[in-house]
Amino acid sequence: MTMQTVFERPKSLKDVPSHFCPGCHHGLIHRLVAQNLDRLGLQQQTIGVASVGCSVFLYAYLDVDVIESPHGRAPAVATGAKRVQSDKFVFTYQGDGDLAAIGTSEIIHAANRGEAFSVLFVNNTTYGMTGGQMAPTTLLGQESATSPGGRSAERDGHPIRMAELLAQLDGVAYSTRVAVDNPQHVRQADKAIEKAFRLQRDEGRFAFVEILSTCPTNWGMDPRQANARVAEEMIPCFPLGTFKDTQSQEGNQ
Amino acid sequence: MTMQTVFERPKSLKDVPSHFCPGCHHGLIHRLVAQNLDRLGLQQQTIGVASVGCSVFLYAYLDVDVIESPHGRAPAVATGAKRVQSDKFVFTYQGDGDLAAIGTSEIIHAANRGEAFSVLFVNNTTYGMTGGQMAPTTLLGQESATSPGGRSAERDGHPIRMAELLAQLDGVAYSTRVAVDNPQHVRQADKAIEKAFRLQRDEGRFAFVEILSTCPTNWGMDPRQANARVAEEMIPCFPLGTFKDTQSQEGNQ
Amino acid sequence: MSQSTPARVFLKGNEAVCYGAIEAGCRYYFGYPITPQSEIPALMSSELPKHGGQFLQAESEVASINMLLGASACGARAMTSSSSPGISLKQEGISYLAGSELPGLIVNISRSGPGLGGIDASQADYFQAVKGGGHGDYRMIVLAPHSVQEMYDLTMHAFDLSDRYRMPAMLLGDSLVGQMKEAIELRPRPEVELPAKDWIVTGKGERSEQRIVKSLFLGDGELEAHNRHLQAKAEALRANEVMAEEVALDDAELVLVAFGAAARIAKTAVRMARETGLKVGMLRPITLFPFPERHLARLAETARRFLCIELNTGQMVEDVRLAVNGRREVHFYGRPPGTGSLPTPEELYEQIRESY
Amino acid sequence: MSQSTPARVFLKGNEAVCYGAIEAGCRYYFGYPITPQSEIPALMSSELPKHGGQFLQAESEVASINMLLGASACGARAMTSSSSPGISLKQEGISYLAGSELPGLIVNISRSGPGLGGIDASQADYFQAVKGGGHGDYRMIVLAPHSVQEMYDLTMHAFDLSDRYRMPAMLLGDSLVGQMKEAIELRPRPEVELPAKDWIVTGKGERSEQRIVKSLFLGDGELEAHNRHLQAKAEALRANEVMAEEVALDDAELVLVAFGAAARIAKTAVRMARETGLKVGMLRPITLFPFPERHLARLAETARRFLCIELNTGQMVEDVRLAVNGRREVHFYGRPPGTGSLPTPEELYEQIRESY
Amino acid sequence: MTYDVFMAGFGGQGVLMMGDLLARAAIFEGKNVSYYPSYGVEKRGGAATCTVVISDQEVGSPVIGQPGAAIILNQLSCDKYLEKVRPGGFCLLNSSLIELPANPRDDINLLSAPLTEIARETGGDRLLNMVSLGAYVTATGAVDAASLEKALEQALPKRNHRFIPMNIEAIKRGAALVEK
Amino acid sequence: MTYDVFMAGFGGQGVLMMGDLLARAAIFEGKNVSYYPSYGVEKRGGAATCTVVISDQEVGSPVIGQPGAAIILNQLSCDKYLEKVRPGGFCLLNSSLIELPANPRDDINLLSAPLTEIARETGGDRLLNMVSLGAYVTATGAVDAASLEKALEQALPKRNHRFIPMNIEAIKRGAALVEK
Amino acid sequence: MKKLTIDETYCKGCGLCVDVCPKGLLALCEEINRLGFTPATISPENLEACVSCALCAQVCPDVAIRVAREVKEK
Amino acid sequence: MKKLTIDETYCKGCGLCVDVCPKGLLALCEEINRLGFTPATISPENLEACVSCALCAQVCPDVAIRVAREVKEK
Ligand SMILES: Cc1ncc(C[n+]2csc(CCOP(=O)(O)OP(=O)(O)O)c2C)c(N)n1
Ligand SMILES: Cc1ncc(C[n+]2csc(CCOP(=O)(O)OP(=O)(O)O)c2C)c(N)n1
Ligand code: SF4
Ligand code: SF4
Ligand code: SF4
Ligand code: SF4
Ligand code: SF4
Ligand code: SF4
Ligand SMILES: [Mg+2]
Ligand SMILES: [Mg+2]
Repeated sequence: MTMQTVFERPKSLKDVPSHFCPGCHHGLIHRLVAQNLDRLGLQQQTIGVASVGCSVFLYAYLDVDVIESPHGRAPAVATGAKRVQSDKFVFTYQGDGDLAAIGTSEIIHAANRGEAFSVLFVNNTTYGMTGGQMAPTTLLGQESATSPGGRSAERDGHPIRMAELLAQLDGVAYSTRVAVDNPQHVRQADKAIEKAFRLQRDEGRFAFVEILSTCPTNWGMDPRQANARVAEEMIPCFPLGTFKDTQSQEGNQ
Repeated sequence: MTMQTVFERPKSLKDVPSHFCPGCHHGLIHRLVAQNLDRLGLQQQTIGVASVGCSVFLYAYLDVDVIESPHGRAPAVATGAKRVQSDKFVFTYQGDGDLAAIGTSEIIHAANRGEAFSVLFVNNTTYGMTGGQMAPTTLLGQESATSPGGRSAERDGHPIRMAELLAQLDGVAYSTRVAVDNPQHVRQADKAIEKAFRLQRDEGRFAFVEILSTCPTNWGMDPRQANARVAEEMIPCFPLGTFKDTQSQEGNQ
Repeated sequence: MSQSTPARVFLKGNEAVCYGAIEAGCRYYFGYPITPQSEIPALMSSELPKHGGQFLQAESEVASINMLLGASACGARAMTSSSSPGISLKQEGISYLAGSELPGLIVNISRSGPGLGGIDASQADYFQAVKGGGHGDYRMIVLAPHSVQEMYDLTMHAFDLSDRYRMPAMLLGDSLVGQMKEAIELRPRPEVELPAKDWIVTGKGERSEQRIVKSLFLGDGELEAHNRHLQAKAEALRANEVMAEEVALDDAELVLVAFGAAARIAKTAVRMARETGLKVGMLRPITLFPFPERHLARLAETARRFLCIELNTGQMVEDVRLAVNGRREVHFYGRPPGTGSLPTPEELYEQIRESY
Repeated sequence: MSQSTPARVFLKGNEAVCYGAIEAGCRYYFGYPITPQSEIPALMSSELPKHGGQFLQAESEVASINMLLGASACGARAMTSSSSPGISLKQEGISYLAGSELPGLIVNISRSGPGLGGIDASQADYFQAVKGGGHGDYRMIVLAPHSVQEMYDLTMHAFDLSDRYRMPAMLLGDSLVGQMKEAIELRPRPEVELPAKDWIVTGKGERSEQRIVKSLFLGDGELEAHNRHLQAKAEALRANEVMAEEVALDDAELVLVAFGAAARIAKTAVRMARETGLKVGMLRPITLFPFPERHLARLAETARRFLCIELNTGQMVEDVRLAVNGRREVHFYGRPPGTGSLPTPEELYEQIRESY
Repeated sequence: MTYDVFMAGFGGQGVLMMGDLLARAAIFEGKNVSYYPSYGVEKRGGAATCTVVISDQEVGSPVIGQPGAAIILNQLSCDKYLEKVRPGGFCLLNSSLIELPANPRDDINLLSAPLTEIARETGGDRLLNMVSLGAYVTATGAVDAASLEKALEQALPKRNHRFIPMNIEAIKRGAALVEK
Repeated sequence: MTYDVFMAGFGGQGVLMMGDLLARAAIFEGKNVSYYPSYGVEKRGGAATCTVVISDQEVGSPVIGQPGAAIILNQLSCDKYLEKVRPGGFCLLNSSLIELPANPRDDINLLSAPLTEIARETGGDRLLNMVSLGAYVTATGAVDAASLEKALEQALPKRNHRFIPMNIEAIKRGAALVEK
Repeated sequence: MKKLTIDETYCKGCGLCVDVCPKGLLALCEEINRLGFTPATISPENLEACVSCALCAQVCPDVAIRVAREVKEK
Repeated sequence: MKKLTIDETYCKGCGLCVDVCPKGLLALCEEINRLGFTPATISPENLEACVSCALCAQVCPDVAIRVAREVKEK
């Protein structure tokens, strides 16, 4: 009888504790990214593009080359990077404040041009790093530092669904939404990221993976409540699924 | 026998010649705006928000109060204006460079919030004022100052369809595309503008009217060729029609 | 918060800005989250509706400044706030506000840079604020509070100046004055007479003349005349609106010059120096634009030397040198901002000894 | 355009920038249309592909500067160009370039402001370029061509300086030098030795150490040290890279100081003055940062008076005053930009007579 | 008279609340006060510090190079800040989480106590800051314990006033550490 | 020797092309030259002006307050610019579109001719600038007419070289206005 | 008042009205005017034939055309 | 090597692993550690019962769990 490892830290994930709050899904999503870099043998040719948000320290956890970009501009930075080093693997990792608010223009136009990089979009319905303000993705009724009494459709508009919106653009090869709140969802998220990465590596296509995520700290919940909220409140507003898939043409579910 | 006027300059349109190039549809679209302000009795309560492009001189032609906004920011300026003077009638008039490129973020979020103003989007597939560069709406294969050899999907992405894209957003009451290249289209455009204006006046809703337009100068065509191009090349890529209409639920044609 | 007997309340500097703004009649706030000014949008989002106003979180800093432009063009007292990187993004909008002669308050609770930098107290945005980080020839009113009370008072004052001169105004704070708490008096807004806003767009209504808010001037000589007009307003500010605090200057041989956080820390250092018998005073510019040039020119006649202290590598010191114009030595001590880099009073005291 | 015998070609200033950039090895251009620099993107879009490079029209100025950031981080010589309002929008990105120690060329064919202003030749972006329109303490290399030949030469030089100092560089032109045509020599790129780019991100490849391009520094004292390092680079520039043209300075009693378009026009005025026997010369700063302070300090010993001429209401004159430091009178003559407001040589000659 | 105190711990130990309360208590006593917080990037579990200055005069600098007193609640803060305390000053250390260095300073008045455990005994970890405050004010006399009680009423929202007695108890337990 | 000339008309009259050609011709003659164009906001039909300076020395200012010569092709430009011509200078006016003021200047050498009509006779409105240029260089001697021909070859794309003879003819027609 | 008036200070000679007139009544001048344009015109005979349908006016980008119709007086 | 290792320098006591273990084998400590957290633990008996399904590891945000399985040597 010997022991065989079933689960361990991926090689591309550095061996250091994270600064994330207890229960925050960012750590898990970092692990999935690292795991897919390992699986596809991409670590040595990867250029990660970090955004501004709780994931700004991407380079502290992923053992790959990283460019830090200004808030919201990761898709523009990645465009510049990938056009210069077109044989490298480039991805951005962005929060919902970053991508769906200040960076709206950059993501839409990078997607529309069909730039050859992959986007990981971590939607936790709030600005985590700055202390829980309302994001474009904040749910109706959700209390936040800047939506006292809860987000109101009247005053603030409805939550914006980026995976669906980007699926409209011709340059997008794959647009999907996943979650990581239970093992089954984690597995699906893993597959989605793999697919997105393959689309870049093998076909030079733009792919977009929206990942529903928690922010226990700013939601004012303990980690378990926060995890439960994903299924209870987020998924009803942000349905999981694939909205565009040029490979299988299975989109529009 | 006396003479009865069948057609004359609308009251809200000032009695001055325009600076537009011969055959440019901007002048015609200005006339339609003025005509609808007259028709709905809005002239005295209107705040127009001009953008930067060949239509920057909006105030020189429309006899209404006007705020000039920085390039692309008309929807943000209009948001500030309308929130302060919520009983007034506010519209923006924007070109495709202005709205679909630099101003992408502002139009999407104003639309998503469902701000109570109307947007006239003049799509002439180019940056008119600056001398005919490629816009996000430039057709595939179209020669421009910055797409030598014609726009290429590979390098520049596909033309972006704003009326369809904005129709996805919950805050939008009405999103439509019209043209003004023949009398019938002019009539439809007139009706679309009227409808958009009514939606604001009567229901405080956000409405979006995309108007296909010519730029003979930068297309390198004489006015008649340019006018013909609308039907021959633009409409096939930018189909006329209504993509969202919360009143009639007739959308998605 | 309007009340006749001023209450003493324990507040963060950032919170004091909000109460000052509301007391000044500001009813519209447009902003985008950024540390270390988050208390401002948070408080405005809950307070403004109580006063019939509106808080709107914009999709970006660029959108915020342009919402402010729209609201201001329509006659409202309105504001935005941000911190350094966000303020950089507002530069085009600020230039448009100035060019369109629109009032409006921009609060910069500045942080350390360049780039993403850090969130520590910094004065490295002095140049940007005072010389114009945006394009074109324009000036902006810039006020630099050094206490929570001033965060409140100067916010009110900024609105008044801004309206009077139809010029954007900036409150230039930093994470020290923004994050610290002190007990302050919520004084009622001073009564001031301001010119009527007979230029705002409202829809023509009964008017026969349309109104236009714009910054494009293409007629022959028009833009030059407009620039001369803007310049004349800046001159009027220089003539009439300079504010500075004088600390122990009467017999001072060494004059410290510092504003905001640096001045606040230096106050203790000056006290320490006086306690050890050094004739040291401080001039604290409260208005950074207009800059207290005349104060300095006057001091250059009596004092022996100047020591300028900043949380940067040397920015305001240029304006000090311009005012002193070679008549006295101007020393400089700067700490570039960053974690662990805020100077202590003890450290500044050492500098005083060296320059004395 | 690489060739051994330089050809003489009749070009617009804006076109010369493109050929200079390509000759310097620039292979990536990211930009957004704006007058009066449209010839640059137009020519780059047709020329770059011929040299194996890429032209990309971005969705905005903000996107352009960040594409440049990405390209530069990956080791490419890359550039963007715009004009005043667009340059304001790039301020955050420029601060990030500086903070991340990334080279890159930003061309500002500046126009008249503030706000939308107009498209005429202007020098009202001097402060923004030289003092840092973005947040934080940083400096940018700023070169100011006054002829089409210099538009070509200085573009090449800007790339070299930018790489050597790992600092963004700006070519600050205006619609005069951008739109005018002259016959110039397309000289081959001078050979210069530059440090290896051993910091660029490429994917780790064989390396075991990851590389990170960033501007966030949160460790104790880290950001301060980083700022000191940036400051040291600025000092090195001041020590080693100043460029200025001296015109008829030998016996000059009155020294004109002017750059770019103003200097170009003033050259004729100086000639007119000399023809009437006035001892007038001109110092023309070619590098605006680093500024020719030492030149001016030296001239302050021999000349009687200075006359600074700018197409604005007074910006560079502050740097002139700082350098002269009260030793001589510094006069100023400025024409704020706008349609019909470009000064003529005859007009400047009159000013010379008045200041003489 | 001027008191200045520096407080440090990790997020969740109530460092900022502790400083806020002390400041409010001093204001009740008519003093001039400044309170200056600072925190790391972590939203939870990161470092949290603050400085409170209490004075009869105008408060100058809200930051102090060598504070006259310090309250240090965890190891990291101890490693970093113990040396900063002004010679002759007072320092309270939470021995529940801190291992004292081999040669602790002998030029200051050092009080090391298992503050976390005491808090836990009193009613829960959350009371750590109250225990600490009780010890500090008793050792230095910066404010009256009674003022702290008034400050509690003001600082806590009404619905939490029922916890005040427990907080007072904790303050007393802290005070007892000094008194004994 | 230095020549400077200011040219003005509305868009479509070929003002910029005219300046460009003159500059190129002077370059062929080994001169230093600057050419500075400017135009209004209108893309078509708006104002278009340019200044060309030709010199044996380094060219200083590319803009001139009082040009030594002017070519003025429409009424608006005449109203605005006629007065700027340097006393003793030369000015060519297109009488096809310009009504001379009651008291035209008598301190300059004024040549008024129906340039548009002459162009039309020669082959079309488009030749207006060539007719004008012919008159100007003949009157001032700024460059040789032969250099203009060479410049045409360089400035026009190959496929348009077949139009060169017609352009030369127009230049000659312009020259004839002066010679006669 | 005429059935059709084309204001020469507005017309830029784009020809869109010429193309759209169902009766082919409009034409552009041969020679450019002082503004540099060849404005649209209608001959006296054609004016007679005009049916006041205003299609020309509807497509005129420069709103240079005014159209009136004969009505019986009541 | 153990079937399950929880690294206390990584674990922040969020409890997600506790909730997901199909056999309910994991628990959080009662008292906070030096970092201020109550880390997850598994008792020796529970370790025996662990089926190495790694569901706990799959959901651990801090990648604090390492899982191994007993295999027959070949
Ligand atoms: C230009 C600019 N504006 C604002 C900020 C402040 N800021 C830092 S992170 C952040 C948002 C973080 O939210 P999100 O992108 O959703 O990431 P999360 O922290 O939730 O993962 C903001 C607004 C900034 N750094 N730069
Ligand atoms: C920030 C900024 N960037 C660029 C410009 C230059 N600019 C003026 S108009 C314009 C685009 C015009 O195109 P469009 O919006 O399509 O309007 P059109 O002229 O075609 O009607 C641009 C890029 C500007 N004024 N400001
Ligand atoms: S603040 Fe929210 S998003 Fe950020 S690390 Fe904490 S839990 Fe995660
Ligand atoms: S350039 Fe194009 S859009 Fe602008 S006025 Fe001329 S034809 Fe119209
Ligand atoms: S009104 Fe009708 S018939 Fe008459 S000219 Fe116009 S289009 Fe022709
Ligand atoms: S459509 Fe209008 S502008 Fe065009 S030719 Fe006819 S009348 Fe003239
Ligand atoms: S591996 Fe499976 S059985 Fe074992 S502790 Fe984890 S979840 Fe429970
Ligand atoms: S899921 Fe991970 S971090 Fe959370 S309690 Fe379990 S082991 Fe600890
Ligand atoms: Mg988020
Ligand atoms: Mg357009």
